[in-house]
Amino acid sequence: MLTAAIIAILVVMIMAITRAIMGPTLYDRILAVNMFGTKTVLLISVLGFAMGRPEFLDIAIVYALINFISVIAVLRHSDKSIFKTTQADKKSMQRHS
Amino acid sequence: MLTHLPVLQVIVPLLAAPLCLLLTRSRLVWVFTLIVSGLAFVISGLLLQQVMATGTIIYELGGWDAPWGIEYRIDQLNALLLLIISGVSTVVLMAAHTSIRKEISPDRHSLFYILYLLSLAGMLGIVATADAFNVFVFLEISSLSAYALIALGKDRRALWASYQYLIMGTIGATFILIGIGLMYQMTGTLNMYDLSQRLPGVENTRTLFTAFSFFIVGVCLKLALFPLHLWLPNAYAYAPSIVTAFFAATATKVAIYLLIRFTFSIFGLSFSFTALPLQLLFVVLGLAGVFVASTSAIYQTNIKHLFAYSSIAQVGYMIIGFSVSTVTGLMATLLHMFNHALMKSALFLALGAVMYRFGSVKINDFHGLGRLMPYTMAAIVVGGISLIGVPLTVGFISKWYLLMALIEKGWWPVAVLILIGSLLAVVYVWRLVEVAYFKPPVAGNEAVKEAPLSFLIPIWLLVSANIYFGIDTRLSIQVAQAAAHSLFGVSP
Amino acid sequence: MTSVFLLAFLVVIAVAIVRMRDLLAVSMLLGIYGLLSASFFVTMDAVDVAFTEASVGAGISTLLMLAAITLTGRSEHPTRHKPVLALFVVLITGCLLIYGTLDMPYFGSADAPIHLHVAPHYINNSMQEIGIPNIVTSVLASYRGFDTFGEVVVIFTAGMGVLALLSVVRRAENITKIDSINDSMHAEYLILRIVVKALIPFILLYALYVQFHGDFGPGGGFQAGVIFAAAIILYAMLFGMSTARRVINQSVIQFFAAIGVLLYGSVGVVALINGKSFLDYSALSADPVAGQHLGILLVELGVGLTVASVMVIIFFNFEGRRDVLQSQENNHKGDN
Amino acid sequence: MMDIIMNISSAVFLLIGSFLCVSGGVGILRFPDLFTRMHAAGVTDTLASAMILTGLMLQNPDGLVILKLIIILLMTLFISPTASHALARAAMINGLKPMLDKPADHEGGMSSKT
Amino acid sequence: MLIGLYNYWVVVVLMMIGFYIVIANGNLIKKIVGLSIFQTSVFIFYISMAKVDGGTAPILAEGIKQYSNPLPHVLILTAIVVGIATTAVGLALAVRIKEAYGSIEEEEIQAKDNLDC
Repeated sequence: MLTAAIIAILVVMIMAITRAIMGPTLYDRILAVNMFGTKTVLLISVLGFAMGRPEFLDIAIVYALINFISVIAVLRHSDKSIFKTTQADKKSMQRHS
Repeated sequence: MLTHLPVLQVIVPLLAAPLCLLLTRSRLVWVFTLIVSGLAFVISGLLLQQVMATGTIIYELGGWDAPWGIEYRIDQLNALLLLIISGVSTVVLMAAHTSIRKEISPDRHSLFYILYLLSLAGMLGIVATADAFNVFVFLEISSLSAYALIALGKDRRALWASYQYLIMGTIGATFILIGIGLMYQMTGTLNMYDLSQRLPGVENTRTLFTAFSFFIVGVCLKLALFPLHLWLPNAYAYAPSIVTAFFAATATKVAIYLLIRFTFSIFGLSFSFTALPLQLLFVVLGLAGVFVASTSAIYQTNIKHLFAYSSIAQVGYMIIGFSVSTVTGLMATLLHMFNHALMKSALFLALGAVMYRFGSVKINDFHGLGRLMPYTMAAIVVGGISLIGVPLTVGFISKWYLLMALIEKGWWPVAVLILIGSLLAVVYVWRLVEVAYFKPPVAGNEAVKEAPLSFLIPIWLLVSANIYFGIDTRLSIQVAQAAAHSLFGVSP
Repeated sequence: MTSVFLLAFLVVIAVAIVRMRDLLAVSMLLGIYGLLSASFFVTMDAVDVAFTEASVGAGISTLLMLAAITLTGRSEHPTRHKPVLALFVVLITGCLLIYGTLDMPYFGSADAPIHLHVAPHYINNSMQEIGIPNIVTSVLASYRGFDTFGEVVVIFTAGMGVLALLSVVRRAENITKIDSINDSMHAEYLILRIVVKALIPFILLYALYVQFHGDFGPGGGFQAGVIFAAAIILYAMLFGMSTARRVINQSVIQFFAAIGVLLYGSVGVVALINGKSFLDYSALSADPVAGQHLGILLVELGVGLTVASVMVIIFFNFEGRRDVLQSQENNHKGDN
Repeated sequence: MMDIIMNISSAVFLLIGSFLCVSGGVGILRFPDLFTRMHAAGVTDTLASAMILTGLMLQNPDGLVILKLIIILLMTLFISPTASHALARAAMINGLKPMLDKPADHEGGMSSKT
Repeated sequence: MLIGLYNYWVVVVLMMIGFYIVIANGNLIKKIVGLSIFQTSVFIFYISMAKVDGGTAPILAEGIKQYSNPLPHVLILTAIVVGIATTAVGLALAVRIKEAYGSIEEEEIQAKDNLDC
């Protein structure tokens, strides 16, 4: 069962990476990174069990924390002018949707 | 306490750096830094004496035996380098308080001293250690502090120069890291002595060849060998004068030390010079460096640039001596490292004095300098003569040995080319002498006074060392000879 | 098997980074790169490294990238010249490396030289000589303790370097202004603030756990320091720099950074005074193993102190630069 | 007996979790605009994590491990919605508008299918 | 052979991508990103060396016979710290360059420098 979970998580990771690369807006990328982070937390937890040393869950906790902090960091800066949706963003948005 | 000298050499400046942060007044920090650096100088002197008397000193850090723990191993070569670095650092520091008052904003003075000490400690650490990975760690200490120190220069180009240095330096360090990793992969050890014992067993593998190539390229980036030298001129030209004087005399020397240490004591002579066509490569690059850099030096208007290019040329000489790969050749390299440190620190410190009075070191500022600042200019002239290699200066001694080595080996054309290269040095030094003594000062500069004593004392200390070691060569030649012999003796 | 996939992901991300022109997107992808390589380290059994890489590669370095990008601008100009030379150099280097791997022992083989020479000593003897289960910690803090000392100094150097580059002399800010900023932020980040306020004590507690649990599991001074700093940075981000600066004084934090290095160094110096060599912890106590324990504890504490304070110094100075820029711009507008 | 029940229930939890995971992944790829994608990611993330972590808890009776898993679970429950909230807010403020009912010729109408 | 060295080759590719970004890109921040990728890939290389088939994390526990090699882990812990230190100083320099030159593109800075001379 652990294998199934690992495969599922890896598949979702591929999807998240695709979204992170495709964009089109910055917020899609942030979303993808956040999702990728939570999936990494799960992956590490499951891997710990699969490798027979579940006591290493500490790492997963750190991942969850760091993931949160980096998302907050991005959003905290979002009142800066450089975060405004740019012309390029709008163009690529139209192209994609 | 005497048995702990090897480690004290490094940790005294290393621990002094955070202590500086606790002191408040800038003058106090300067005095403290000077004392610490002087202490390091004394320690290195004692170490050299001890090594010459008893041979290699081994010090095990943390009390763990060698391949498991880290050890320090001081032989003649390290001891000589330690002496050069701590000596130059101490003399240069004497002028620091006066110099940085004009070049660095007051709120950064104590940071300057902290970074200076860290850089000093990093270089000493690279030289003293006998552990390949420890080299990398201390390399990064000295480089990181160097980037910050260079960026403290008041010109905005200092920032850009520092950034370029950071990129090149980090690429170099990462290459060295890859080299060390591959070596470790093949032998399972990081200790230099242990490596030298185990490497012959895997001598014919392609991995070791790659490890060696990466290491060589990484080190050549750090030592600014000819095609990889582009970061150096700007970094030296726009850094604060004190920093330039210190780095020009020491930073490239440390890289050359690494080159010598790894090729001779670790990879071994036979491997190093057969795996890659190192002899041919280094002779060609060295000569190209001498000619290209000396020619560029002639056309510079910023005198710091001029001497920075001359540094690249001098590195060329050292590399040529290295590539001869005989005892005499290596001796010439070591002597030139020692001598070049003396010349360049004197020259750049004198330029610091000019900077102090004029605020820049453009060639225009040198018009009539012979009358305005006679002592400073005289120091520059002596330094320049030494750079050319005129008898009775240190420059002569090392060039002489280099020529001897080349002739011994039968490389006549190289010897001739080196002599021609020295003529180029005559050209750029003469340019300075000409404007300084035969042209009147530029309008507005007539009132400039001689540099303050805090500059003149260290400058003339270095200049007299230039002359002293040019006449009484016993110490330098004895140490260089012992080091060269031991390197050839140790290598399998 | 998982590791193969992770490596493939890494390549995809790296290629995407090459092609991406939007620097914010690049920093996001770099965060993913960090997380991925950390997951890879877990599959390679390097739990301590994974711990560090997660907090550094995905955490702190993303934060720094963001801080820098918001100061320098978001988009990268397309390069006009064709980087043929660069490609050539890279190809040569790559081919040389591939050539070099050909004689390497196969991946995972137990009889590679590195598993036979020095490492077995650590695995077999560290329990008797040092007495803690985490071999990585014993090697890090004791066998190769001097490397770690160097590492602490490197991070201290970085802190001083950033201070030298970015620090600004600031006047005391008036309290009403801080309060007004505070109020405006309060409305904006209400929910985040509540959640973060609830989380921060636990984060700090967790950092302490990591600090002192490093002997038995993954963790240690460096990781703890980063987590501790992350908590403070989180606070500073949501409650404003000026509030954070009031809570955490700049000179005090610099003092702590120095103290960490000095603590590490003084453990070594005590050994020197007791007649043993530098960093020989067995000099700290009559029983060598107990001495090792005490030494590792103190040393890790020093690492944690320095790392936490330097991370905070670096972040605060980046953010402080922003205030300067803003006030410069405002003055500029005022002049016109 | 107890073992078998634990194993089976753990497997069930893990499977449900995996399925939710994948469905969230499909959502983040296929949905038309940021806000719907966020919906897909946010909802499944929390539940999938909860399921998988519960499944893992049932696999191991060790107290400390369960405690750590509970901590991770609690953190996910706290953090995931908060992050989604902040993200949506920031996107709105910076000029990204959700795709509401658009003319049928536009692909935006897809959101009604789900 | 293909399986035995596959990991190393992928890591070499990663390293070279990082290296390419450093030397081919003109944007200062992007260069530092490249450096970071380059260094991280070298870390991956080291850690790959440490893996032993059938081994587990080098934390002593009962009933485990085969551990992976702890020494590369220690080296890389140190190297990661060095990496972040370099990144921090590099970014700080980039910020200062932006303030001084108004740009973080290599070509523009070089052009402005040439004007200064």
